[in-house]
Amino acid sequence: AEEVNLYSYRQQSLLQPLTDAFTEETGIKVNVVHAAKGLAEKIKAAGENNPADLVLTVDIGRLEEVRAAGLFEAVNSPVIDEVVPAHLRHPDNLWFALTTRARVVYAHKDRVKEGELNSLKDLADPKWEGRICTRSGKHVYNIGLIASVIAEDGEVAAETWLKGLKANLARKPQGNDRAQAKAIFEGQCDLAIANRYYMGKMFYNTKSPEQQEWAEQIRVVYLDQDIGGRGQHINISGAGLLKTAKNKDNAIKLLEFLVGEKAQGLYATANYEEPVRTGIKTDEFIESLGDFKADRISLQEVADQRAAAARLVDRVGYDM
Amino acid sequence: MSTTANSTSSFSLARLRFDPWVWLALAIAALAIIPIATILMLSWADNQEIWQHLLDTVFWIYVKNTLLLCLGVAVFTSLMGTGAAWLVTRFNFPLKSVLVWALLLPLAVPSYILAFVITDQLEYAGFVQKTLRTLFGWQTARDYWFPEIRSIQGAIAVLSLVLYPYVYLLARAAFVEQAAQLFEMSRCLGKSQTQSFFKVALPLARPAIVVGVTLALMETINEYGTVEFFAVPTLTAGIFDVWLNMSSLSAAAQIALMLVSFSILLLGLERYSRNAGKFYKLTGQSPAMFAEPLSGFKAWLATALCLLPISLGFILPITVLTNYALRNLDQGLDQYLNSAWNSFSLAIMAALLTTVLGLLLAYGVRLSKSNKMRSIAEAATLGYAIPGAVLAVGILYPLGLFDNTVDRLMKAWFDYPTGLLLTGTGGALVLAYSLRFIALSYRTLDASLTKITPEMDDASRILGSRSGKTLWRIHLPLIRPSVLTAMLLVFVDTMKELPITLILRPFNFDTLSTQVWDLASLEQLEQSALAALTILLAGIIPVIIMSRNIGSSERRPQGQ
Amino acid sequence: MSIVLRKVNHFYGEQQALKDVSIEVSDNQIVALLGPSGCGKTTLLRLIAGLERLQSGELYLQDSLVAAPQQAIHLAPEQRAIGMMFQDYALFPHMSVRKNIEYGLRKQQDLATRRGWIEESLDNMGMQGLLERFPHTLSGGQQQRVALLRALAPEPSTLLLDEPFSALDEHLRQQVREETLDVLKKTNTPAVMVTHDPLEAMFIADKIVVMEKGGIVQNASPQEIYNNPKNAFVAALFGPSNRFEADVEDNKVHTPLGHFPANGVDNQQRAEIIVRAKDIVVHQLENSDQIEATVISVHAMGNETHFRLQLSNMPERVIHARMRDHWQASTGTKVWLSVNGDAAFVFPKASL
Amino acid sequence: MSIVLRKVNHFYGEQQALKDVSIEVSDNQIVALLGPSGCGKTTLLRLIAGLERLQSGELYLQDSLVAAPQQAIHLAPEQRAIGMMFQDYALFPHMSVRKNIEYGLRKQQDLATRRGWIEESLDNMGMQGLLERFPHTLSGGQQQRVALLRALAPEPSTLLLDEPFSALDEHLRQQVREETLDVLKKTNTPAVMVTHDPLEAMFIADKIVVMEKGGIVQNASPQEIYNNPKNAFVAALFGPSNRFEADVEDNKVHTPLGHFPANGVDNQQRAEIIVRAKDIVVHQLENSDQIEATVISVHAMGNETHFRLQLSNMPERVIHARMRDHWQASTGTKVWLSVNGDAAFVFPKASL
Ligand SMILES: Nc1ncnc2c1ncn2[C@@H]1O[C@H](COP(=O)(O)OP(=O)(O)OP(=O)(O)O)[C@@H](O)[C@H]1O
Ligand SMILES: Nc1ncnc2c1ncn2[C@@H]1O[C@H](COP(=O)(O)OP(=O)(O)OP(=O)(O)O)[C@@H](O)[C@H]1O
Ligand SMILES: [Mg+2]
Ligand SMILES: [Mg+2]
Repeated sequence: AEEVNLYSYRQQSLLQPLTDAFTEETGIKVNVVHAAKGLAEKIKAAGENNPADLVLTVDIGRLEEVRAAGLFEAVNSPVIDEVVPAHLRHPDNLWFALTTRARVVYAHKDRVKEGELNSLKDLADPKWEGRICTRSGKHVYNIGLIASVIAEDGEVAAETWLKGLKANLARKPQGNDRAQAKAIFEGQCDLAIANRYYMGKMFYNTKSPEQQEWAEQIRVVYLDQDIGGRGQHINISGAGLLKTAKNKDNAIKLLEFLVGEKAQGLYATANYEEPVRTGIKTDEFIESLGDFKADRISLQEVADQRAAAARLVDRVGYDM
Repeated sequence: MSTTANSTSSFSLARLRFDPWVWLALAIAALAIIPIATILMLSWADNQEIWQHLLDTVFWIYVKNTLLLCLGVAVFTSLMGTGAAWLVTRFNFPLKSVLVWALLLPLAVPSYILAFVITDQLEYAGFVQKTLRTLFGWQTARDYWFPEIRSIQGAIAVLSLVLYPYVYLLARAAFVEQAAQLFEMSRCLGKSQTQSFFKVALPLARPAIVVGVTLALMETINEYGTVEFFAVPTLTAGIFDVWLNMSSLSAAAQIALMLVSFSILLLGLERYSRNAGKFYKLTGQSPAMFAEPLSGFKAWLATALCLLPISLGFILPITVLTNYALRNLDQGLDQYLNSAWNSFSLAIMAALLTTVLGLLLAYGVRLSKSNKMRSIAEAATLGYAIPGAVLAVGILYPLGLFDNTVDRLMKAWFDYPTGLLLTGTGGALVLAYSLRFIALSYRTLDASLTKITPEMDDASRILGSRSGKTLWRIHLPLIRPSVLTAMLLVFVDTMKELPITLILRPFNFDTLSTQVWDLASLEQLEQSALAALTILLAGIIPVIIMSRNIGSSERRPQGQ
Repeated sequence: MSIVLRKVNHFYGEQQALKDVSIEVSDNQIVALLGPSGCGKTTLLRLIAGLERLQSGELYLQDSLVAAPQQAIHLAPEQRAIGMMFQDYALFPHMSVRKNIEYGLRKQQDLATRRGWIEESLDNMGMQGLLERFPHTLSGGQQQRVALLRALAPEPSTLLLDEPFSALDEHLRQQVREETLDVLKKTNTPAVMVTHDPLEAMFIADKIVVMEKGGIVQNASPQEIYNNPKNAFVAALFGPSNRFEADVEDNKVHTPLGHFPANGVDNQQRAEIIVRAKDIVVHQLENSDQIEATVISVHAMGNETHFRLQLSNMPERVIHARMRDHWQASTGTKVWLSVNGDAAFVFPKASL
Repeated sequence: MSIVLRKVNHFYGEQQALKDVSIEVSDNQIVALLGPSGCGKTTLLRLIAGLERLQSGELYLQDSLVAAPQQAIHLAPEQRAIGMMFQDYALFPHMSVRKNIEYGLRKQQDLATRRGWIEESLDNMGMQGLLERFPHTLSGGQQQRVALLRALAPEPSTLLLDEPFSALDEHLRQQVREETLDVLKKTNTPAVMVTHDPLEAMFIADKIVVMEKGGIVQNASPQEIYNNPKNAFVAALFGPSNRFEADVEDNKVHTPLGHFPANGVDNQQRAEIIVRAKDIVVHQLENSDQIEATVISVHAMGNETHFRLQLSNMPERVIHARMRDHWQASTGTKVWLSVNGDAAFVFPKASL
C-alpha cells in the first residue's frame, strides 16, 4: 500500500486531523511515531534501514538537531518554495516552516496599561520588578526567544537584558505557558511571556471553562512593532525530509499538502497558529487579538545561537 | 570477619567451568551492561568547554539539588516504608488487612501525575488555599504565608509518596520472613518492643531496607518530569539541557555516567550495609513474626498513620482523576482500548521476562559464591539510575547494530532482508524495559535469596537435586513473595514508563502512558484522565494478587 | 516461691500440648524437666517466659501474678526478668559473640563490670578467642555455649534452659554444667532446665519433674524418683529396662524373670512390671534356680557390658541386662539370670 | 572401600579446622566420630558430602576419586549418592514432614514404594500423625527425627549423620538408634556418625575415630579405644576421670592416688596419668594402706553414686570417684580409697 512514515515531535492529537485529511485526499496511509526527544538518535541508529521519511517538529531546535546530524536532504518543490518565505527556510531547503508561533507578552488588561510595554527590551525595565512570570528559561520556546535576542543584539547585550528580566520575575520560573496566564489571573504577576496560540486554546476550552476566564483577563502585547523595530519574535513548527526515506514521493506529497490551503486552514483554526501561507482565514478570536509584524531574521541564524542562549540562561542563573 | 572467606575469595573461570547457571547469569549481566557500555562509548569526546561552562555556572547547583533531593527522599521513604511495614507486621489494628496491601498502591501512580494533582490542590488557586482564603478573608498571596509547592520540598514529598512502597515492600518481606524467635529472645533478655525493634528487627531487615531505598534513590536521580514540574534543576535537567539545547550528546552521556557513578556509590553503601550484616537465618524453621493487637487510641493512631500516605499518594490522585475522567468521557474509546491492550500486554511480558532474567542473575550470583560475580551483576543493574531517554539511546545503537547486521547477513546469505527485527517492533520495547528494570527484579530477588541459609541448598543437593531443581523446589517456593514483588514492581513501572516507550515504540503504537503524555504535554492532562486513571487502577490488580500471596505465606509459618 | 504455675492447659490449634500442669519452684531451687520428645517441655518454658500467652490457669513469678487469662493479665516477657536459653539457640546472627552475650546487660555500668566475667566464662568453657566471631562461623556446640552465656550474663532472677548441654561432648558438658551450676548457686538463681539425660537430671537437680504427653507424671526429688517411681514410664527412665505385663495373683506377679511381690496392686488386676537392666545379674555357671538364657549380643559400654538375651522360657522376647564387669561372651553362649526380689517395679496397668 | 580420605587439611580463612586427616571406611562399616565441640567433625562430614571443596588431599567414594584439588576434581554433592543429616536439621520450612522426607526420592516409582516405609518408620519413631505438619510446628526432637528419616529415605549408598540423636530422650534415643542401625545393616550402608556420647559410640560403631583440634587422635575398634587409649585425652573420654602429672622415677609414676607402673614412659620424663572415676574404690572403713579422703559431695546417679572427694594428702585437688552401689554418705565423712594397680593410664606428657 502507499504510505508515508513520520517521526513527529508534534503531538498526535494535533497532527491527526491533518494526516487524516491527507489520507482521505490521496489514499496514502500515514504512519506516525510521536516522541519528545531522541528521534535523531533513532534515525541514526537505524542507519540504512531507517523506516522514517519525514521529521515534524514544533520548534526550530529539534529541526536543527536533525539537520546538524546530516540526516536531512533538500526538498525541491516549487510548491513549497512558493509558499514558505526564505527566512522561514533552511538556506539549502533542508527544512522549512509549516506554521509560525509568535511568542508574545500576556499582560493583565487592567494592571498593565496599554502602551506601557512595547519591546522585549522593556521587560528588563526595573519598573516591572516582581511583576513578570515565565516558564523555565531552558524550555525550547524561551531558548528560541533568547537565541533571537543574541542573534539580533549580540551576547553581551542579551546578557544584560536577561539579567534585567530575571530581576523582574515575580517567582522562580515554573510551569508551562498556560500556567503563566493563570498566574496573571491570580494576581501573582502582571506580565508573562507565552505563545500566542495558547490564548485560543484557553479561550475555546470547554472542558476547563476556568481557562476562558484566564484568557479574558489578558491583553496580548506584540513586541517591537514600531517602525524599524525587529518585529515580534516567532518560532516555527517545521519539517524536513530524511536522506534515507523510502517513500520520498509520498513524503513530498505530504509536505506539499501540509503547506496547502486546507492543511494551513486546519493549523490556524484547530491550533490557532499562524499559517506560513498567506491568505488563510484564521480563527475569529485570534483575529480579534490583532495583527502583528513578525521578526524577519533568518531562523537559521537564530537556531545557530541556541547553545549560546542555553549558556546564557545558566550564567544568569535564570532558573535558579 | 569475612564469613565466607573460604568460598568467596577466588573467582576463576576454572571454577565456573562446570556451572551453566553461572554462565547464564554472566550472559544476562553482559546483555544488561550493553546500554551502559554504549553510553560510555557515546561519552567518549572532549567536552572541556561545556564542562568549563557548567562548572562556572550551574553544575554545583545541580549537584546540590540532586543530593538534597536524594537525602530527602531517602529519609522519607525509609521512615514511611519501614514504619508502615513494621506497624502492619507487628500489630493488629482496625483496617489492617486492607492497609497491608493498600500501602502499596501509590506505587502505581506516575510521579508526574501526582505532582500535577498535588500542586493543583495546594497551589495558590488550588482547593486548599482557596478555602483558607475564604475562611480567613485573605485577599492575595501577600496576606499570608504558605509553603512554596513548586520547590525541592514539594518534589521530595511527591517522590517520597510514590517511592516509599519500594521500601515498604522489601521491609515488610524482611520483617515477615524474620525469625520471630530472635525478637522473642530479645524480649527475654529484657528489651522492650521498641528496643527490640531497633536492636534486632531493624538491623536484620536493614539489607532489605537499604535495597528499597537504593531503588527509590536510583529512580529519584533519573527522574526528570517531576523535578522539572517542581522547577528543581537537578543533574538530569543538566543532561537534557546539554543534550538538546547545547547539542552535545557526549557531554550529556558524561553527566549520565556521573549519575551512574553516584549510584555505584549507593550500591557500595548497600553492599557495605549487607556485608556488615552478612548473615543468614541460622535455622530454617522458626515461626514468623506474629502480630499483637493494639487497642484504643494506639490502634486508631496506627490506622491513621497508615492511611496518611495512601490518601495523599493514591486516594487523592484517583479522586481528582476520576473527576476529570467523568468530564472527559468522550475521548476516543477505540484508541483508549487499543492503548490499554498495548500497555497491559507489554507490562505483562516485561514483568515475566524481567523477573526471569533477574532471578537467573541472582541465582547465578548465589551459586558462584563470588564477590566479583556479584559486582558484575550489580554493574548490570546500574542502568536504572540513568534517565530513561538517555538509556533508550544507549539501547538504540546496539539494537540498531544488531538489526542491521542480521539484516545484512540474511540478505547476503538467503536474500531475505529482515529489516529492523527488534527496533521496528515491540520487541525492542520489551527488551528495553527488561534491561532497565532488571535492577528491580535482581535486587528484590537477591535480597530475598540471601536470606535463605546456604544449608538449604546443601540439604537439597545432598538429597540429589541439581542446582536447577533446587531452585525450582526450594528457592522459588521460599522466595515466592519476592518473585511476585519483583513482577509487581516491573509491571507497574512498565505501565508508567514513558521516555523509553516514546523513543523505541514502532509506528502508530500507543500505550496508556504515551496517551497521557500526548495530552499532558499539551497541558491538558484533564483530558487524558481516563488513561491515567487506568494506569493507576491497573496497579491495584497485581497488588491484590500479591497481597494474597504474601498473606498466605505469612499465615503458613504461623501455623494454626 | 520463684515460679508457681497453676492448672495450665495449652493448645496449638486442636492439639493439646499441656494438660493441667501445676508446678512450683522455690527460690534457688534447680528443677529438671524430663520427658520424651514432644511432651511439652519447650511449651512450658515458653509459657513461663511469656512468649506464649497463657490460655488457662495462672502463673506467678516471685510471688506476683504475671499471667492469668481470666483477669486478662499478661506481663510482657521483657518485664519478667527471666533468662531463657532456646533449644535452637536463637543467636542474633548480626552480632558477634561478644555482642550477643552482652545484649542483655542493661546499663553501661553492667557492661564494664561484666566484661571480665564474660571473657573468663568463655575461657572456662573452652571458647578462647571466639569473642569477635559471628554465630554462623561457630560449630554447633560453640553456638550452644554462647547461647548459654547470653542467658546467664544479665543475672536474671529466674533461668529457663532448654537442653543447654545437648550439643556438648562428655568432657565439656561436665565442665560447662559445673560452671553453670556454680553461677546459679552463687547468685541464688532458681532454674528450670530441660534435659534428656536422666543421670544429668539426677546430678544437678533439686527436684525432677517428669512429663509425659503434656501432663506431669511425677514431681519429686531425684532420689525419690529413682527409688519410688510413680509409674512404669518413670521407672523405665533411668537406663535400659525390661517391661512385662501380668495379672496379679496371690499378691504376686509372675514374669519370665521370676515372681515379684505385687506391691499393692490388687489381685486379678493387670500389672505392669519394670525390671531395670542393671538389676539383672548374669551368671556364667549353670544354676537351676536361675533363669536360662542365650546371649544374642554383647556390647562393651565403657565400664559396663550390655547384654541382649533370649530367655529359654520365652524365646520371642529380648531381655536387656547390664553388668558392671567386662565380659567376653560370644553370641549363642548359654547364661543364667537372677533378679533381686525387690528389684522389680510393679504398677497397676494404666488404663488408656 | 566406601570412603577414603587422604591427607585432608581444611581452613576457614586463617583458621585451620582440619589437620592432615586420613580416614578409611569400608563397606557396611559404621564409624563413630567422637571429639570435643569445635574439633572439626561437621567440617569433615561436609567435605565428604562435597558441600565444602577439598583444599588439599584426596577423597574417594566407592573407590573412585571424587575430589582432588590438585587435579581440579570436584564431584557435585548431588552426584555422590550420599545421605547426610545436618546437625541443625536444615528441614525445608515450606514443606510438610511428608514432603521433606520424600524430597530425596528420585522417581515417582520410588515414591510409591517408599510411602509405606516412611509411614511405618514415623510410627516406629513415635511420630504418628505428624505427616502433614510443617517443621516449625514440631518440637526439637521431632524435627531431628524427620531430618534423620529424610536422610535415610533415598537409601543412599553412604550415610553421614551429624549428632542424629542428640535431641532425643533416652528411651526414644534407643528406639531410634536401633531403627537406624537396622536400616543400615539391612541395606549394607556404611555410615559415619558424629556423636557426643562415647557409650553410644561404643554401642553402635564398628570403629571409633577420635578427633581433637582438627586432627585424628585414634582410629580403632571400640574395645581397643576403651582399653588401650592412645593418649590421655582418649583415656578420659569415657566418663569422669582424674588426671595427674608426674615425673617418671624407677619406671613408676607417683600420684596422690598411689604409684603406678610407668608403662613404657622413660624415666625422668614427664607423664600424664588418667585414673577413671569408676576405677577408684571407696571404702567406708579406715584402712591405713589406703588413701584417706573427705567427701565433698555425693550424687546418686541412677545406679551409680558419684563422689567428689578431697584427698587428705593433697587437699587442693578434687577427686572424682564413682561406685556402683548406693551410698548415703554426707559431706565431711572420711573415706578411704584404693585403686587397682593396672587401672591407671600413663602417657608421656604431650609437649605442646
Ligand atoms: N506451633 C505449633 N503448632 C502445632 N503444634 C505444635 C507447635 N509447637 C509445638 N507443637 C506440638 O506440641 C507438642 C509439644 O511441643 P514442645 O516443643 O513443647 O515439645 P518438647 O517437649 O519441647 O519436645 P522436644 O524434647 O522434642 O523438644 C509437640 O507434639 C509439638 O508437635
Ligand atoms: N564458616 C566458618 N568460618 C570460620 N570458622 C569456622 C566456620 N565453620 C566452622 N568454623 C570453625 O571450625 C572449627 C570446626 O567446626 P566444626 O563445625 O567442624 O566443629 P564440630 O566438631 O562439628 O563441633 P560441634 O561438635 O560443636 O558441632 C570450629 O572451631 C569452628 O569455630
Ligand atoms: Mg523442646
Ligand atoms: Mg558440628
